[in-house]
Amino acid sequence: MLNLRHKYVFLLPGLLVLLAIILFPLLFTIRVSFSSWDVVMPGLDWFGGRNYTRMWADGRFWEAMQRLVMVAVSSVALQYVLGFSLALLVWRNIRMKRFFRVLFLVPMMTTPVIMTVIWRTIFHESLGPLNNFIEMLGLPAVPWLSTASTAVISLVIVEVWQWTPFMFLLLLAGLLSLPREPFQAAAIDGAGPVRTFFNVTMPLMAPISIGALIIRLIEASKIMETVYVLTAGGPGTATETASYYIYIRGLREFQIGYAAALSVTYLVLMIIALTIIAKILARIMILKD
Amino acid sequence: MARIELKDVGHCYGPAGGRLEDYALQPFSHVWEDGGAYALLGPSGCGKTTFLNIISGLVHPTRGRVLFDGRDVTALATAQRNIAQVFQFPVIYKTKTVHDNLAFPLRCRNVEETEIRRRVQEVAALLNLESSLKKPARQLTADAKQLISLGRGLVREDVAAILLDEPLTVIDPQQKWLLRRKLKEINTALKQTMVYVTHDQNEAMTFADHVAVMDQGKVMQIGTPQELFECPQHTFVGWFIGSPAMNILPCTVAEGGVMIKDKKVPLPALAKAAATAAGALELGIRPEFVQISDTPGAGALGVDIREIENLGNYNIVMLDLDGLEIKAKISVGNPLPDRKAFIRLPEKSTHIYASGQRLNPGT
Amino acid sequence: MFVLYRSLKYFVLLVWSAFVALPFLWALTTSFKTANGVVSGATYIPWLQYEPSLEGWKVLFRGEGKGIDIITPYLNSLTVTLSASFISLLLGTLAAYGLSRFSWRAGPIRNADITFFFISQRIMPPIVLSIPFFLMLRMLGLLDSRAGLVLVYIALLMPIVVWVMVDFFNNIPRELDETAMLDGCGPLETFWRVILPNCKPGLVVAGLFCIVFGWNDFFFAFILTFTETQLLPVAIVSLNSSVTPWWSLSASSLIAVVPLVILAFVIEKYLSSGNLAGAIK
Amino acid sequence: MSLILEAVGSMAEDQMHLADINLTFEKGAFYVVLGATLAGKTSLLRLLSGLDQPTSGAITMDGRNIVEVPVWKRRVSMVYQQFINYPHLDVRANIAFPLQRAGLPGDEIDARINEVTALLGIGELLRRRPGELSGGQQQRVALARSLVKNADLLLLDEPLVNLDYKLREQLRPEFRSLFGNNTSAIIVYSTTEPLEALMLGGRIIILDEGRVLQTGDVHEAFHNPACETVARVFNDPPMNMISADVAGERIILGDGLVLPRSGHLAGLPPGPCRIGIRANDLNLEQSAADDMELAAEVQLSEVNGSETYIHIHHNEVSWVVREDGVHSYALGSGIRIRFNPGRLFAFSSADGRLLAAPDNLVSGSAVMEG
Repeated sequence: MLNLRHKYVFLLPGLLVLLAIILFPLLFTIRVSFSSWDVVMPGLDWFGGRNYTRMWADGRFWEAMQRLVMVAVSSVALQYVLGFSLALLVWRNIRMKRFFRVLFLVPMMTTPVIMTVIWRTIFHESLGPLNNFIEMLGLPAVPWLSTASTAVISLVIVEVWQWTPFMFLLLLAGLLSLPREPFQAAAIDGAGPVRTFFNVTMPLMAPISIGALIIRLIEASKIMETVYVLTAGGPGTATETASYYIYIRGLREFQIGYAAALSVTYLVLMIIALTIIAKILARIMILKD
Repeated sequence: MARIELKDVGHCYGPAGGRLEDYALQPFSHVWEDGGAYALLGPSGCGKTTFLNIISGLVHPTRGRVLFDGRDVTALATAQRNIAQVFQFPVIYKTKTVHDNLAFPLRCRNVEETEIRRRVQEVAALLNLESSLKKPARQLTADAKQLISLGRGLVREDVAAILLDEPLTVIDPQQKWLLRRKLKEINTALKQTMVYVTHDQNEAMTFADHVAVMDQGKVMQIGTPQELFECPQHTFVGWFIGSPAMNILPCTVAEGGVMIKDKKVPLPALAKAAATAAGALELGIRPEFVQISDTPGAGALGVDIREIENLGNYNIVMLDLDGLEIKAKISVGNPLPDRKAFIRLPEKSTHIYASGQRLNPGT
Repeated sequence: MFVLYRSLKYFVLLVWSAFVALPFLWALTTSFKTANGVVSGATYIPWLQYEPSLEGWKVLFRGEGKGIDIITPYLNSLTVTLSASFISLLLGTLAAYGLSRFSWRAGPIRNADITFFFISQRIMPPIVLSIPFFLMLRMLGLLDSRAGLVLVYIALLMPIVVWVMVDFFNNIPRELDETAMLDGCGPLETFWRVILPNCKPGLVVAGLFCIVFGWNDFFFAFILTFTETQLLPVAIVSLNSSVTPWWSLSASSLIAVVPLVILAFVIEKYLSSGNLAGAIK
Repeated sequence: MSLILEAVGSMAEDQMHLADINLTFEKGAFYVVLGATLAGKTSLLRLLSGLDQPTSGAITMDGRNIVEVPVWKRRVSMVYQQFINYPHLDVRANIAFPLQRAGLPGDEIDARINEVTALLGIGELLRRRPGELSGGQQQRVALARSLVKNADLLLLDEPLVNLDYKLREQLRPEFRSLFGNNTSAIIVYSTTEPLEALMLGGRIIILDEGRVLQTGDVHEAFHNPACETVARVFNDPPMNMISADVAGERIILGDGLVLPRSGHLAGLPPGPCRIGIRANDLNLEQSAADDMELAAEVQLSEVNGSETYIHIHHNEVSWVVREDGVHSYALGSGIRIRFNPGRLFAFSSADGRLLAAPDNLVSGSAVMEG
C-alpha cells in the first residue's frame, strides 16, 4: 500500500464530517443520560445514575426490548428464507425472468411509512380487503390491529413485505456471481437438487448470507416508523419496540434525561448483541481454510 | 470406460443450418478408443470448449451424433452420461473431508457403505491421498484438490470417460510435472479413457497419446505428438506445434524439384505430389531439420546469415534467402559459417502444402 | 415429476407476485373512491362495485386551503434527497478511495477499523440521534430547514457509500493507479482522471441506495421539521389523522412511491451485469 | 546518467523482500533481472520506479538522492505482467495520456503516436477500447504507452508471462529489436525464464530470496554460474545436481559412478563437493569414447516446444535429460544415459560456490559480436 502525504485529502473530509455529525450527538446523549432534563426543568444538571436505576426497574422497557428481539429475529429469518427461495426461483432461466425480478424488488424502493399507511387500510377490520377475503372463504374476520398477538403478526407481515426484496437483491446478486463449475461437478457426481443445495449452494453462499443477515438485523433493530404508523404501539403496549418506547418517553413526554439513558443502554445492547450474532453466524457458516 | 464415437458432429450457436463458416465446431467424425489418453489442443476460441461441452452434455450439437460404446447419448444430459470431469479451478465440497469428497458420487448412487469405504481407500492409495483422508478437503493444496476432483471420477465404476479441462492452470509451475506424471500413471494403470483439453501445446503433447489440434472451429489434425511434430498435415499445425515454429516458404513446382524464389531445390517426390494440386503451394520444414554448411554442393541453397540468437545450449540462426526468412536450429559446438552459408532441405523432413493442406508424396 | 416441480415453481412465483402487488392494487382502486365507496366495505372493481371519482387525485393539486398541497413537499423531498446523496457520494467516495489505497495507522487502529467505523454508523438507531440532532440544529439555526435535513442525511447515507465503494475500489487493480502516477498524474489527478471514470457502476449503485434511503426516510423529517419545510412522507402520514381520507391518501402514496419504483428497473439491470455482487461481503 | 543502489533493503510487514542490494544501472544498457517467483524481482523494480521506498540504504541518480522524489515527477515507465491500460480510454487516448500529462503540443503527440504504433503494429486498433483487445494486443498497447514517453528508466516486469506460448515466441524477437537500439534509457526487464534472458541478451542480475547472487554479461554468467543456486535458476530445466566425493585421483558420483580427476576438474580439492550437469549435456546416444554411462528409469517424458524433457530416476539421482524433437517414452521403462565428463560443473558443498566449469564451447556469440 502506498504511503503518501496526499492521502489525507481523500479520507479526512468524509471522516471529519461524519465525526462531527455523529460524535456530538453521541457524547451529548451520554451526558444527558446523567441529568434530570425533562419538560419541567430542561437543562444539564447532574442526576447521577438515577435514570439507569429507574430503567432497571422499568418493565415496559425490557418488554419492549424483548419484543424488538422477537420481531427483528423472526422477520429477518422469514425474509432470509423467503428471499433465498425467491432468488433461487428466478436465478436460472425462467419465463418472464426480468418481470419477476423487477416486481420482487419493488417494495424495498417504496417509502416504509407510506406503504404502512396503505397496509393499515388493508388490515382494517371492517373495511379492509384482507378480512373481506377471509370472510369470502367463510372464515371469521381477524381483528388484525386490535389484539396483541395479531398486531405483532401484522407488524411482521409489513416488515416481511417491505424488506424481503432487500434480502432477495443481495442473495440474487450473490447467486449470480457464483462460478458454474461446482454445480456442473455436482451434476456429474450424480447429486440431486437437495444434495446440490446443501453441499454446493449453501457453502458458496455462506459469506453473502452472513453479510445480508447482519445488514438486515442492523436495520431491523431500529424498527419504529412502522410501529408508529401501523399501531402506535398498541393495542396497549403490545407492539412497542425499544425505539418506539424511547420515542414516547423522550419526544412525547419530554423526559429527555430518562430517554437518553434508555438510548445509551439500547445502543450498547444492540452493539453487543449484533457483534455476538455476527461471530456466531460466521462460525456456523464460514469454514476457515 | 468406453469408446467414444463422434459421427458428423458439429455445432453452431446461431440458428441451425447456417453457413459452415459460422459453426463454432465444424462437423467431423472421429473415434476415441477405450482407455486412451487424448487431448484437444488449440488457441482460445478454437472451439475446443464447445467440443468438450458436447461430450460432457452441456451443449447439444446442432448436428451429428455422439455414441458411448455404441449407445447414442446425443440427447442425454450431463448427469446421465456417466462422465467425470476435472475443471480448471479445483472443485471440492468444502464442508466435507477428503474421504467424504471421494465418497460423494457413490453416496449419491446409494452404494453400500462398506463398498464405499473399500473404493475410497483404493482410489486414495492410487492418488497418494491416504494420509489426508480425514482432513477437511478445503485445507489441501491446489494440486491435491485437483487430485480429489479426479478421484471423484475414479471411485465410480460406471465412468465412461474422464474429461480434464485445463486442469493445471492453478498448479505451481514446480508441481506441474508431478501432477502430469500422476495423470499419465493413472491412465496407464486404470486404462480409463481420458480427454484433456488445453491451449498449451506442452501439456497436450506430454499427456496424450493422440492429440487433436483445432483452429477456428476445425479439427486440423489428429495424431501422436511425434506425428504432429514431424509430419504436420496443415501449415497451422506446423506453426502451432513446436518452438520455434516450422519454416513455411512459398514455392512453385518445376521439373524434378521445387522452386523457392527462383532457386531450385531437388525435392522430386514433393514436386510430383504437388504437380496437379490446386491452390498456393508452400514448403514446410522445421528449423531442427535445416542442414547448414559453409560449402556449396548439389541442391544446396546459398543464404545470408542475418542474425544468430545464442540460447546457451543451441543457436537459432536467422537466414535470409532472397528476402525470405528461414530459421535453423543448431547445437552449440557445431561450427557456424560466417555471413554466407548454404542450406539443404532433406526431403524426408520437408513437406509440401497446397492451400495449407499437406500433400502426401506417397501417392 | 418435472412438470409438477415446474408448476409448483410458477405457483410460488405468482403467489408472491400477488402479495407484492396487493398494496399497490388496493391503493390504486381506493384512490378512485369517495367516502361512500370506502365505508361500504372492501370493493375492488370500479363502476361494477363502486362509482369511481377523481376527487382523491384532484385534491392533491389544489394548493393550500382548498386541498392538500403535494407539490411543495414533493420538491422539498427531491431537493433534500438529491443534495444529501450528492454530498454523501462525493465525501464517501473520496474516503473509500483513501481507505482502499493508502495504509492508515493510529495506535491499534488500522484501515479495516476505520472502514468499520464508517459502516457501523448504520447501527445507530434514529431515536438515539434525534434529540441531540434537534438541539444541534436549533443551535445552528437549521431547524425546520432543508439544509439541516441534508446535514443529517449525510450522516445516514455516507456509510452506505463507503460500504459499496471500498469494495469496488479494492477490485480495481492498484497497478492502474500506479500507471497513472508513472504517467505523470499526482494522486488527486489520478483519482479524478483515471479511477473515477472507471467506477461508474459502483457510483450508480451507491447513488441508488442513497436515493432510496434518503427519499424513504420519515423519522428525521418528522422530528426536525414542522411547518416551513415539509417532506413528502411526513405530508402523507399527516393525512392519516382522525378521519382518514383513504382516497387522497392512496393517490398521494402512489405519487410518492412511483418514481423510486422505476429505480427497480435500473437495479435489476445492474444485478444482471454482476456489478452488485462485489458490493456485498 | 547512472542509477545506483547502495545497501538497499526492503521490508514490508516484517517480511524481508530485498536485502543488501548494491547495483549500478547505466544509461543505454539493457538489464535482465532473472529469478524464480517471489525472488524479489517485482520488489526491485518497484524500488527503482519509486512506487515503493526502501526501508534502508540509498538510491541515487547521478549522485542525487531520489528516494523522496514522487513517482509522478520522475521519468519512469513500467509494463506490468497484468495488462494494465486505462479501460475508459481508447487505444489512442491511452497512448496519448502520458504525453498530454507532460503538456506536449498536439502535433508532437500525433507524430509520436504514429511512430510508436507503427513500430508495434497496433495502428489498426487506435479506436478500440482495451477491453476489446486480445491479451497480446493489450500488452502491445501497454508497451506503446511506456515507450512513447521516452522515459529515462523503462521497467518491464515479466511482460510476457501471462501470454500464451506462441505469442511469447512472437514478441521476444520484437523486444530484442526494440531494445537493441536503445541509447538514452536504462531498461530493466524481469523474467523467470532463462531462455528469455539469453535471447534478450545484455546484462544480467540474478536474484534469489531477495539477494543478488550474480551480475554480469548474460552469456558469461550462463557459462560460469557463480553458485549452485544460479546454476539451477539459470537453466531450464534446472541443472541436474549430484553429491560427489573427491578422493585421490578419482571423483565418485553419488552411488558409485567413478570418473577420473582430470581435465577441468583436476583442480578440485579433496573431500565432498556437488557436481552439476545440464540436461542438454545428458545424451541418449554415445557421442565420445570416454562418455560415462548410467542406467535409469523413465519417470515422465515431457514435451517442451520442440524438445523432450525426460525425467529419469536412478537410486538417489533424479535428473532431467533434454532431447531434440518430440518423442515419447513409456513410464517406468529403462533407459541408458551418457554424458561427457568434460561437461560437468563442480560446486562447493559448503557454500555452493562454483569450483570448476567446463570450457565454453564454440558458440554463436563470436559471430554476433563480429
